[in-house]
Amino acid sequence: MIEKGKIGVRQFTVLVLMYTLGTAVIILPSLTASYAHANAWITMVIAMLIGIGIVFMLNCVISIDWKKNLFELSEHILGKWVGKAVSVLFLTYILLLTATNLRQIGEFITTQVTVETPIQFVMFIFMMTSLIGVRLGLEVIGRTSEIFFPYAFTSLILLLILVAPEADFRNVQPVLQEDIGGTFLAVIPTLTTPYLELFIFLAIFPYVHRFKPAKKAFYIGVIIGSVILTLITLMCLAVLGPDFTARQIFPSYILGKKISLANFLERIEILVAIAWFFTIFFKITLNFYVLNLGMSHFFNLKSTKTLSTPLAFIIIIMGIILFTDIIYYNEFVAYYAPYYSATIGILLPMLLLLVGFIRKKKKKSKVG
Amino acid sequence: MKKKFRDMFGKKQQKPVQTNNIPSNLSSPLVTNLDENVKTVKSKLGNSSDLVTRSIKIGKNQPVRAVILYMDGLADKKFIQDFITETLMLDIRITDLGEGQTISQKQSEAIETKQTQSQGSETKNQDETPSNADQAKKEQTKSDQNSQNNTYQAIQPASSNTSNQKKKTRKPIKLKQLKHKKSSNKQQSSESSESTIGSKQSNQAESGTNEKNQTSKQLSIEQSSSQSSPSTQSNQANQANQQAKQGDFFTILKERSLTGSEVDECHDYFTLFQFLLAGDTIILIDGYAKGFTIGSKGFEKRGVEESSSTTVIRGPKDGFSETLRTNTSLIRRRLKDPSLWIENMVIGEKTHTDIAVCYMKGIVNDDVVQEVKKRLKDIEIDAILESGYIEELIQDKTYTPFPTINNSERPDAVCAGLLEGRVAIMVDGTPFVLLVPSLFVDFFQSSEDYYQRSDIGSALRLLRFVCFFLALLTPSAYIALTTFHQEMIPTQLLISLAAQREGVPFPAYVEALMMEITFEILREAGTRMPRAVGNAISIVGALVLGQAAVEAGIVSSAMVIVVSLTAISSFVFPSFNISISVRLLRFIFMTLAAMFGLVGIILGLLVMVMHMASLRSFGIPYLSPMGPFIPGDQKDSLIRLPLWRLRTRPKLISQKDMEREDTEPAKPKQK
Amino acid sequence: MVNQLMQKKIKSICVIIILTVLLSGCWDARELSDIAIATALGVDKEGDQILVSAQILNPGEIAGNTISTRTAVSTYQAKGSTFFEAIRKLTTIAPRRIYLAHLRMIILGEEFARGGVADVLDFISRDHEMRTDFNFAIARENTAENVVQVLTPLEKIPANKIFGNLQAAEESWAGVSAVKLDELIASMTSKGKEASVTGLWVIGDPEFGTQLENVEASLSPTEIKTDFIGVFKNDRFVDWLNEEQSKTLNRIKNKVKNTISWVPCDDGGKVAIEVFKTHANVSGSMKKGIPKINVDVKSEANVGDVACALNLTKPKELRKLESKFEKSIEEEMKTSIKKIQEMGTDVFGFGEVIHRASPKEWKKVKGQWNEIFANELEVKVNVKIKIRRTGTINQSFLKEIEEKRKQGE
Amino acid sequence: MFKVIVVVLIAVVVFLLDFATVKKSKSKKDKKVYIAFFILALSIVVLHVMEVNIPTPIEGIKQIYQPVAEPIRKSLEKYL
Repeated sequence: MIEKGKIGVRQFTVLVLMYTLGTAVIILPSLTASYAHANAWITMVIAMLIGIGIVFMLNCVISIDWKKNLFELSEHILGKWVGKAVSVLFLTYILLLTATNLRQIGEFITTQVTVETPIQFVMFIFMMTSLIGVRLGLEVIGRTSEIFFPYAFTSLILLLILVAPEADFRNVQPVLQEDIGGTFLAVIPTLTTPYLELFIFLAIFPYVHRFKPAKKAFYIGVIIGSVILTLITLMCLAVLGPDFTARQIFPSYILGKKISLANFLERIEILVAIAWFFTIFFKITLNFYVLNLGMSHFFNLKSTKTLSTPLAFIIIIMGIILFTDIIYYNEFVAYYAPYYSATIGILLPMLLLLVGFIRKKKKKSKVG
Repeated sequence: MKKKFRDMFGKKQQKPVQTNNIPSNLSSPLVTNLDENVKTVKSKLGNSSDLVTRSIKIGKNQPVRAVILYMDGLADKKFIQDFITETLMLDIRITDLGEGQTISQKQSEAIETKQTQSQGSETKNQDETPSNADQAKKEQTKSDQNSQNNTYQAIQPASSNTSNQKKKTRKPIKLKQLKHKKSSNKQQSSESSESTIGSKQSNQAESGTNEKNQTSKQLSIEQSSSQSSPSTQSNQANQANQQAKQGDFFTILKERSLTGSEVDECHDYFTLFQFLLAGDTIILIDGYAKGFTIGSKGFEKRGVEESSSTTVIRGPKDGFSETLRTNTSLIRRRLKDPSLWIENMVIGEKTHTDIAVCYMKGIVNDDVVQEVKKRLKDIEIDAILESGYIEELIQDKTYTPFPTINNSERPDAVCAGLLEGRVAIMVDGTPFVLLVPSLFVDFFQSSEDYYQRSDIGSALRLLRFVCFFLALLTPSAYIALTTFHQEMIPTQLLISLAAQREGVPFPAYVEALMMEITFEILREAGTRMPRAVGNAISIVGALVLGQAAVEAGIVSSAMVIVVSLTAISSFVFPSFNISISVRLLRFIFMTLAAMFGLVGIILGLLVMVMHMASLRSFGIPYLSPMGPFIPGDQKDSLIRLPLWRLRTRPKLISQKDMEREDTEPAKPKQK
Repeated sequence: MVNQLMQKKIKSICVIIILTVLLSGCWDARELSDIAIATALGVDKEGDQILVSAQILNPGEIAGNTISTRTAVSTYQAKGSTFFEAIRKLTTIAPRRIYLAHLRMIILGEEFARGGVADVLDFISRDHEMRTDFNFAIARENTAENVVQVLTPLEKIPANKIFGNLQAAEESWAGVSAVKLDELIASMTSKGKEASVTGLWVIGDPEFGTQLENVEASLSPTEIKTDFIGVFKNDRFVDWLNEEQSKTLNRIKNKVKNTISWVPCDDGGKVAIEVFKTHANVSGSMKKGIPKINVDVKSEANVGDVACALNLTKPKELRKLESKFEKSIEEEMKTSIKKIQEMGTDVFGFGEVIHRASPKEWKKVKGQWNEIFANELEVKVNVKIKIRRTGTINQSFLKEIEEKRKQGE
Repeated sequence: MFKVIVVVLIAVVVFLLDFATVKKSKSKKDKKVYIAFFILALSIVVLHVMEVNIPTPIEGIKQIYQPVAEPIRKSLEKYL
């Protein structure tokens, strides 16, 4: 095995949770609200249920042989050449995904926090931090996520609690009376962001200390993450109103602006944004790590760190050239990304599962 | 360039060759001739003035000549007087030495016969001052023939000359010796006429005992033979004979008359010097190629005083001192358990520093002990002057701002560490005891946390963690907020900040940097300067730099508050190491804040935590029990739960004998 | 060995180079002494162009140690064809960059508001420096620039004065309403609701208000007063509500925290109560195309001010008083609602109530809601008042005084 | 052009720093793949700096999924 470090089940849960929240927390409320309007939170709930199904499927895939990571698994199940080809598909997707995530955080920072800083620069320093993380290895990423998790989690919960007095639930009424089609259709783009990307955890599974609790942890992380996502969407709708939410590019940041406790605890939206930095940072780092892992499997390299530096630079440039502007990006995320993600995040794992299942049966019948 | 580097490395490789010479030279065994032994010892010490040689006679009828050697200042004079000199010179006369005496008689007779041949020249030698160059040459040739210890002999003539030459020859290096042979001979011949007078004078002062020897020799002719230097014939012939009897004489002396408790024998100069220079007393007896070492360490030392670096309000006030034994005793006094094991080591080719590795057998993780010992053994250095040397040589990672080894001046803290399964490394000559493995949280724990009630202890501990972030981030947060995120500052505060900054000519970063550096200078000056002028610094710091700078409009008053807050916060930590790291990192964070505002600070924090997470202290992840999160160990990390809740020892540090106690919380009896 | 040492040297050099490169990377840094903190913006129309008046703080004057004769705020003005352009043009006059994150008030000139405010709102919600915690107000019968320029006593920052004023008046008077950005946009875009914004009056000579003498007098000749509520139709200002109408509006919107109302006694004189804990429950229904709205107002009150002979020792008397108030408030609300209905703008958000109650029927009427609101909507008002306490005394001493006076006569 | 030179210079420095870690693995393959990727990354960066329009892979993905995406897009846009 290339990776020698091991992470604990708790760390795995935290990583899954952070990954689920990741970029979703800043883009999803707006995306769902623009189609589902007041019912956006219902869309989130539906997406969560489907997401749990996806997690179940992924757990089945990894159960074929949990000591092998995604790339080893695909070569093991599909044979060397087909497996490699599938690995390439996975790797391209992860490369684009990492670049997109990097672009998202860059876009977020340059529209809300530091407006005059060039986005390349923001992406550069973010990627460098990520690079350091990947260089230090999975163990360190796991531990660091554990350290920052309490901050990220409590600040999100605090956000939900502190804006609660401002919430007006008449904004989300009438429940499921209008835009029903939109509510259900919006599930498609909603699924993309956290749920169809979850397959990358198939590459992390073998490095978790114990397997069975890890499977459970996968569920727990995704469920907690989606519940928080749903609650934040609901709060955005209730506090800002569906139209306002849909109109904002980063509504959950605006939600942070609404915090006001006793005329003292205000203007702290950046502290909330920092919680998202952390989740997005771990998402990028994890994606980048898996990318490195997959690359070194693909080329049979000795170390995951070998390609990290060139890949980091490729990702930065990719992040810049992938989308010309934010409208283009929004269009892609809403209308095209779901199907691409579904191909990689559902179809390919399904393929692995099916072929693996058939092979197992064959083996059994042969033995029998 | 390249050549230069190579030269550097080349030199480095040569070094051990040079140093290797000394021990090989020192390891030569003692000889039977007392005077020669004494002479060698003296010459090797370069006739250092703190070496005291007292020659005495033991025995009633046929006294044996002996010399007591000790280092003045290192050894306990009273002890030597009462228990060595007195017993040997007075008490032994009334003791029946019995067998031993007869043996010594026999032996000395045997020696006498052989000795007569060379007596002519040897008697002159008793003056310890070769009066002319010819004699020195003679001896040299003799010694050249003597294969047993040529180096020692080679030194002898030189050392017995002027002090100038002694210096040269004190480094007993073979190569040098050969080179200098000719020149030294020349010098000898040229100086011979003068030296007779000079050396005589000096010797009279130096060894009054020798004169006594001479008179005593006349009284007992038989004994005189044993004073003579060894000749080839006598040595060879007597070797077996002597050794058979010596042992007995030695045991009698050891068992009956040497009342010191630490009595050992030494056979070569190496061990002799080791004991001698550690403050022990050496007794060399004429006719034996070995000597006694008697533990008489009694050098001046600081008493057990209150530790100055870590103070507590409640808790024991004793602190470690510079003496290793005192320190071990302080620990032993607290942990009266046989499982407290103390292993000694000597590190430092020049300092021969005693190092004690302490641990609780059965609690400690044996792998850690093995690792500690291995790392200690791998140290090859000439000097260990403080435990900081050891710390730097055995720590896991050099280039990190964070300390991975804790130190303490407090025995109670060290005992607590031992009981948690840590290994303590004590170094002679410093009151700072190292504790490994040490985790990040350990640097925030004061022993007083456990002496105060748990809720208060917890609150104080939390306060320290808060202070860590305050000390680390206050200036950078100030910079970030005032130059990047003004929207985060409440309007009223922003207005007053802006009002203060009107007219300040520097950007906030430069302002902060200036003030922080000024403060660091103040602090450094405060620690380095003599105590007496301490007040002056505080006046200068507070008034001149603080108030005046604000009034002059060079810095804003908010910045002074920020810097003071930072400064106060950095004094909170019970351990000094972490406060140094914070001081250092603060500047990095300030720079990051000036570049990217809060985003920079956050990324900096991420990198810092990732770096910390990658650290290990003797195999234990540095950030545990937070990352990896160990629920069971949370009871004593950020907060301290009541003692009855601290049932188990920290998980990763000790993995054996986890149970600590089983006390139930005290509850009033219900009627 | 040599290589490693070389590499270390190279590494350290590189770190230094990278650091210096990065140090230049403070694009967004702006020192506190480089920004001009704007606390209020006034928006007016001048021909085709938009005139922006920004109230800029002078921090040294507000928080500094030395007192000078300069004003605490100064106003800068710039014109532009769009709001954004005008704001950017401010920098041509202002010595520093205008910083908008600490904005307290945006004041719209009445003229300007009548012409529609949508484009201004768009910029405000688009700009990253803008927050959402400032209030909107309309300069009543005046231009915003005049309001922005008035200096106020006690509170050195006029915008803060207005902001605080609004907050206080909303809490204990109920005739005004502090409207924030998201609420304003939400009610402007909603099909079943119209926006309403508080008015600002300049009492006295606006010209004199700009001078420092204005704040030097004990009773400032020129003052800013917040009163009345302006109603919008879409993004255009339509009309002013009077005091009762404003109160009614706030009652229905559940914005009343504390207010007073009075009724005449039977034997002349007045009695006033302090109303607190008002809760209005608005329910609606749509049957056969006819929308119906029920407003249930429940209030608790204390007797605040008795200026007539009233026997407050008897519970019966208190109940009588309650029903008297209920009737009076009900009447007041009904007439107010009628008047507002006549204006044809649904500032109450009754449309949304209907929407929530019967979404399917709503779809049919959504298009012409304002007409339906004006003509067909039936509004029932039901007020319940519970008087809890009579203050620190029970019986008024007015009776005794009255008797004494009579004796004297 | 100046920008390109700066980028290449930085790349050389990064290479010198980074290649040491690759060297440690003592695998020829690692080195080869590393160098290949490094050149790839460098060329992309240089192209970007020279403001050459690099076609985005997103267009390709859009083309591939056009038949699936378009009808759903239309029905989604109804709800905007």
